[in-house]
Amino acid sequence: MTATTAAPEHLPGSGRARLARLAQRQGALVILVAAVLVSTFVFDSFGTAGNLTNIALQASFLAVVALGMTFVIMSGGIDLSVGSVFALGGVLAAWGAQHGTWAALLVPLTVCGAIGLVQGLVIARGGLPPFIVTLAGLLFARGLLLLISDEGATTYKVPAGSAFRELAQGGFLGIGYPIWIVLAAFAAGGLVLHRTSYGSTVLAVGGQEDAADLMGLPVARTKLVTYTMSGVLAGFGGLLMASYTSSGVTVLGVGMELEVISAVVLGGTLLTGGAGTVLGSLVGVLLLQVIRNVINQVGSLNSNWQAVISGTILLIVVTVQRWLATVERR
Amino acid sequence: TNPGEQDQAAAPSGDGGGDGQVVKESSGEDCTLEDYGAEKLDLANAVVGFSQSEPDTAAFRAAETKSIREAADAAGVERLLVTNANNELPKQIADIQNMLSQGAEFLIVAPVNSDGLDPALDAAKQKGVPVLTIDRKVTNTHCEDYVAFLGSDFYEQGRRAADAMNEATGGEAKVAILLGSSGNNVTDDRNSGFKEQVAAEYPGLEIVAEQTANFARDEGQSVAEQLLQSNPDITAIYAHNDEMALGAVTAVQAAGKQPGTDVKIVSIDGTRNAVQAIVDGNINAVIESNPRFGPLAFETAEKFFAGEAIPEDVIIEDDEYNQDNAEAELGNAF
Amino acid sequence: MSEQVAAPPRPAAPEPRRGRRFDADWIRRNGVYVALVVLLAINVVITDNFVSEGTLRLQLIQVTPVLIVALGMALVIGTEGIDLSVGAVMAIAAALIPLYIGYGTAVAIGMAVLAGGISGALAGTLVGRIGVQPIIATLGIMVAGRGLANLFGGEIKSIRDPGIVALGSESLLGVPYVVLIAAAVAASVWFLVRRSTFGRELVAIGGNKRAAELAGLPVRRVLTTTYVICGLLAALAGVLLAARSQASDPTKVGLLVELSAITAVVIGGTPLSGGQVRIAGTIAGALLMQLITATLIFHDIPDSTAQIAQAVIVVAAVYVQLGRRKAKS
Amino acid sequence: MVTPTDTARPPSTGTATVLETEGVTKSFGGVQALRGVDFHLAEGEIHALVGENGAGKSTLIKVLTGVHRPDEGSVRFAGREVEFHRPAEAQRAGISTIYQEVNLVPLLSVARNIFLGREPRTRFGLVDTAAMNRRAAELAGSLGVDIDVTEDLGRLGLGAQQMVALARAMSVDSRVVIMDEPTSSLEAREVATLFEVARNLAGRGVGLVFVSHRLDELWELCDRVTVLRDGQLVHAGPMAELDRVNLVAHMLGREVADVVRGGTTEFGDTHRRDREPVLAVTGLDVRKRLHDVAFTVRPGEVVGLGGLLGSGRSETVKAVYGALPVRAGTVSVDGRPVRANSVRHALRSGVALLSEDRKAEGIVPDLSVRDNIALAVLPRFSRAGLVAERRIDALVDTFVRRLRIKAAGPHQKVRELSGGNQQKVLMARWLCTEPRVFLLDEPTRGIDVGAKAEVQALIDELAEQGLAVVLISSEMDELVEGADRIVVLRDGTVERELSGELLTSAALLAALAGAGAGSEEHDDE
Ligand SMILES: Nc1ncnc2c1ncn2[C@@H]1O[C@H](COP(=O)(O)OP(=O)(O)OP(=O)(O)O)[C@@H](O)[C@H]1O
Ligand SMILES: Nc1ncnc2c1ncn2[C@@H]1O[C@H](COP(=O)(O)OP(=O)(O)OP(=O)(O)O)[C@@H](O)[C@H]1O
Ligand SMILES: [Mg+2]
Ligand SMILES: [Mg+2]
Repeated sequence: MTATTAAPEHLPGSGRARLARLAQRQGALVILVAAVLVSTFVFDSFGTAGNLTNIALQASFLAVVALGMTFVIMSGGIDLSVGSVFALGGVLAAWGAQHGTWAALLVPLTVCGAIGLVQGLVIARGGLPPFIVTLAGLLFARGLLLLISDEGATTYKVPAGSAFRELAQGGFLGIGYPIWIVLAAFAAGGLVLHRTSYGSTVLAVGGQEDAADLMGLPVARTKLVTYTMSGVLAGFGGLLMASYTSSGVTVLGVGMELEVISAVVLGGTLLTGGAGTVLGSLVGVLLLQVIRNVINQVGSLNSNWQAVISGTILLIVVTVQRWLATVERR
Repeated sequence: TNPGEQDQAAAPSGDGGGDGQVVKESSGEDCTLEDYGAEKLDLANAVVGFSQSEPDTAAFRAAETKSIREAADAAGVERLLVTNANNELPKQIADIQNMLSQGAEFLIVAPVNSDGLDPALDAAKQKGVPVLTIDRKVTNTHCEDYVAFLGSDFYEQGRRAADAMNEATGGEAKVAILLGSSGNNVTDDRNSGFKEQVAAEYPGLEIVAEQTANFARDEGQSVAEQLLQSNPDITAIYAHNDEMALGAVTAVQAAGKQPGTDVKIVSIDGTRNAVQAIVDGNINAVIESNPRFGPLAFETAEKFFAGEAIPEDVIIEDDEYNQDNAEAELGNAF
Repeated sequence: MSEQVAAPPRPAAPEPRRGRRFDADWIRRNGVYVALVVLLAINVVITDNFVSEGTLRLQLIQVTPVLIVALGMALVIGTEGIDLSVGAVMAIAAALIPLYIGYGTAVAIGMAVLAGGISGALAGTLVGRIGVQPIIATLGIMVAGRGLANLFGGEIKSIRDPGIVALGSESLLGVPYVVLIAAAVAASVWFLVRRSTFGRELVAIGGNKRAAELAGLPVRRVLTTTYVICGLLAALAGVLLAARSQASDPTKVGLLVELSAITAVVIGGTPLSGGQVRIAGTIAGALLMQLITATLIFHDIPDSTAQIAQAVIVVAAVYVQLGRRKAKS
Repeated sequence: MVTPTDTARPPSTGTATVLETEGVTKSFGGVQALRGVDFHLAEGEIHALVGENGAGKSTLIKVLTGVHRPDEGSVRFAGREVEFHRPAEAQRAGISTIYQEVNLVPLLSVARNIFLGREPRTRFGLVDTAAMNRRAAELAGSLGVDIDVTEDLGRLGLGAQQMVALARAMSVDSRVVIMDEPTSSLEAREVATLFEVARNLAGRGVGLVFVSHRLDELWELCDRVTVLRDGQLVHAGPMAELDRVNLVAHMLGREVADVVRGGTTEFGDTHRRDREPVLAVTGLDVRKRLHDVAFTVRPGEVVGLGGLLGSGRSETVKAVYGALPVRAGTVSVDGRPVRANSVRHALRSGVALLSEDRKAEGIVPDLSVRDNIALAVLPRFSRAGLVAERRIDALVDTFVRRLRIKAAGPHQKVRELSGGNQQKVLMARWLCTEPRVFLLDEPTRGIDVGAKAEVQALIDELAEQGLAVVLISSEMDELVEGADRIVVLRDGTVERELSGELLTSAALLAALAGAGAGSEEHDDE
């Protein structure tokens, strides 16, 4: 098979090869572009500026979390706790907002960062499997959340006048701050990955941990930083959500970890670690959001069908992606 | 307990009637079209959106959605958009925003959660689209963010469950409570209502255990099994919804006891299975919840657009099933 | 030179299985059993009505679904894979029973289990032949599968069929059927791993896929089969759960069971990196999880505290098992 | 062995000891790897560390560099007693090491691998990618490997990877450089380069530890030698004072008399090659790597594949074995065509491949010696889906004895075996399959003289029994003496074929030089 079939239309040899290479590296991007183009034609209410900015805004909360997850997965680990930590971050932010904007920002970031740090410690120094440690983290964060909201009975509201609301509800040039934040964060993430030794160490640890160790790289410290960042970012995502919804919703983030993971993996990051791109994860998040939005465009579609369809689409996407990846090699 | 069980709240209630609901009381100050600052709208040939909160596999949700659809047809709306948030608040926000961008002119919302719908409600406000919330009240500003709340008083349901429990047990019992999922308003109200009523009125009812079973039947069963094992002297079980109660029935049987007699069981909802269980003598009483909001909702909407004043809270009549009426009322269960 | 070959003193027990000395290493290898015994002992002391045939029997009954799923999961993890779809498969199986119960108990169960096989085959094909990453492949199946289950099942249905009810509630010589079935499954999976060619190939593939390919092992077939087995077992678990609760609730059955199952497997000492499968450990792991839950309920711990406690205990248990093992090199 | 520059080595200023151990003991659950080893390395000296497989060389190195902690004994570096807890600490102290199995990250680019952890920075503290790639390219160039440094390391052949590891070790200035079998899959040309590098370092006063099973290299390069046997120090002294025979005697712990033998390898003379070719390869074509490769092998014939690093030898045999997607070409055994791209079919038609990369493509580290050996015959040795344990035990037993595999027992995990013994295990795995055609990619890589002799003898013996052998070896002598014909590859095509009286090191060198002429390289006269 040649890349032609993957390409929207026929291309000359060289362009075909280039496309194949692009497709191989950014299969998700190709699919995203295709998906957006198609649905713009099919559903007239899809392409509207309003809808697109909605998609972007809704994607931004997931994206922030996905950024942290990307590094965790590239380091050969996984972080199942993000969903609960996200919710916890939101509740803490709303609680903090009672005591001023700074509290609303610092309290969640500190606590969630601490949770990440502890997980990192247990994983890096204790040598426990990330899957289990962060699964425990998931339980722990959720439990903590219930504790501070007395079994979820109280929901803290962000005070009406609070500047904290602006963070997610305000915008610049008609585009919500969260979107700007995400763009900035991912730009920074890309820089960290490609232009710092921490970045390459993450990849090395994920690719060949024992080798990384023998090469004298700071394996443990790298993991510490990575899981701490994941905690901070998950908390930050929750914080944004709290500002967006003006309240510390206690029922958020259930099953979010899986959504984030699939976004990252869709983005072409190897779950076994060692390879991946930051941009890919952003694309992955957008892809999921677009799929969801499109399914809604279909109108009053039974929620079960929605599940069936989005699951199937996910499978088709990864299959196509997989196939694209093999194109160049033959 | 597993992390983050999906939550499946039940909701407000009226009489067991297979048709619309009966308003019990209306409270809060009124809201009119002008106060709200919305345009007049003829529901016939209008685009109406309904945002359901939870999967339609729950009997309650299925009935709710169904009745909205039927009422919409009856009112002859041009197009009814229905979305289901699958219990995810962000998805419900997205759903509502999507329906607005698809041109919805009036919204009926069954909120996933009392707090946090602000972005969606703001979007509606900007487009001048009135929002009617059913079965769960939002904490936002009345007559600005939403027109009114149709539903029942979960706290009241809890209190009446306590009364029913007192009835069933004759005032003397060791009670185990099967909680709904944590962090959910329905769970909180139904629990505090029950406990405060017990504390106030029924000293003979001793609450020996409260464990969450996440509104699910099989969890209700396994939790009840464990509780009955660890303290065999439990003589009554209060479940926050019918599913957990039905699970408890199986558990009691498995423990070699007779549900309904050895261990009294009271729950809230009024699903057909539960009412049948009353008939079979396995459950003692069910505080009913009526999901059929359709007629009342559209009636309220029509009044509103006709310029009439709508009160903040439209609380509907709560009925009760017990050995006396179950047989007869079975047909009204959903 | 042959005496040189004989030179290094033969260690007492090179095989990790037989460790006589009761040292740190021994504890590590048997950590899960130690933890299990400790928790049992604690309960005997602090929990009233714990030491009763009824209580223990109850734990055995309640653990069966997770245990059966965990056994299948252990195989998948042995291939360096993971299967998130098990919960959804349980739901599908449970949902199919009321649909086909009209044709008789056997047919209903047959269809349910068959569905599990099909979903497993799909996962196996995606992973084994197309080469999709297991977690994402099975995640897709999980999402779609849950939706399908709801479509098949619709609202929760009670199951009155005597056969099914008996399966869930009756026992043979005092041992509940469900427990007997779980035991049988455990035994056969153990046999599969220890004695069969398939088991050897599976472990080898998990240990070094490339090498297994070059050794001419039927990698694709083994992978596919593994996921099929996992699917079948998940479906069986769904059937048993439905039989026990005499109802099928597609939205709730098997929710998050994948996490419990994986935890049981890992606590049992099977590394997620594949190449090893520990059946006894998995069983103990499942029992441990069950006992933790029970203990928390026995003492009426509120949800918040319960979740935190669970988190701590799980980490502690795994730490005893695998902690500071990094000095491998 | 060829020496590009036979300049007399700088007189080892071996006065100040820079790195030494005292009574170091290390055991791994039952297995005594080291027993009270004293080891002294002086500044500016190149110190050979030799011993048969499993003697404890790598373990000693790992103790020196903080991978393992010694059970007893002490390590002194630069006069101070040290206790490295992590390789990182040893590196920071100034010891850079090339470990036995290439330990780099396949998924990262060559350049990144070389500079991991100490990348050149821009003034903003960010990694200066341009500079990094440039310097990496310079380094690679100076080592005579022309590779695209932005390419993933994993795409390189093992030889190239070893050179990258060398480049990394060179790119830091350290007081001690340790190389554990750095030449095991290097070509004569690269070996020469490596020696130059080593001598330069020594000249600058760096102390080097050099491990190799290619004994000739030792005299060419090293000043002093330390011999280990079964974890014990059996000899230490100047290299020059020891001749080959004595060295081997020390290593094996045998009388000199038993060791004395003619020739450097154990190969007999050419084999009879009467019958029809058993293996026939025509027009083999692998995307970007091989073009129209063709050759035949007759029963009882040993055909060598010659070529420079990256010339496509490994890929040729892999393609024949169906392990690489081939675009065109036919492979037939006994005239019957072998299905392309199907390892299993190749195996069934009697082809076996001993891969050069035992870590990635050979051993299953967590499986026992026994299961690793039996891996390829599992399907054949099982009835009704059950493994025929007894038959396998018997089989394994014979091969463990026949190849003198040194393990605590058939149930020891292969990851715990020494490099050479792992190689033997793989040899055994393939012999179990009773192949008609045996493709050997660096069969004696990293195995000790004794074992090497045995393996070479074994190859001979197999050939005598009518087996068709394809032999890839980066050791000239092995290739020339072992093969009846040599097919010389260049950039993935057959350059020419050497046989009869043309079958000499000189001729091969000439052929390689001609082959190498494409890419610039130092003179191999
Ligand atoms: N991690 C380990 N666990 C158990 N035994 C080990 C381990 N590492 C090495 N050994 C044993 O220690 C002995 C020495 O191994 P080592 O790797 O040092 O030998 P070597 O001299 O490097 O051999 P080679 O020349 O084949 O590399 C061997 O018997 C080996 O089986
Ligand atoms: N100049 C080079 N030196 C080393 N490897 C190279 C070079 N150029 C390309 N390579 C890569 O190294 C790999 C070596 O191919 P292959 O292993 O088949 O050849 P080889 O002669 O066996 O070399 P080696 O001895 O490294 O195995 C090829 O896949 C090729 O991509
Ligand atoms: Mg070694
Ligand atoms: Mg090679």
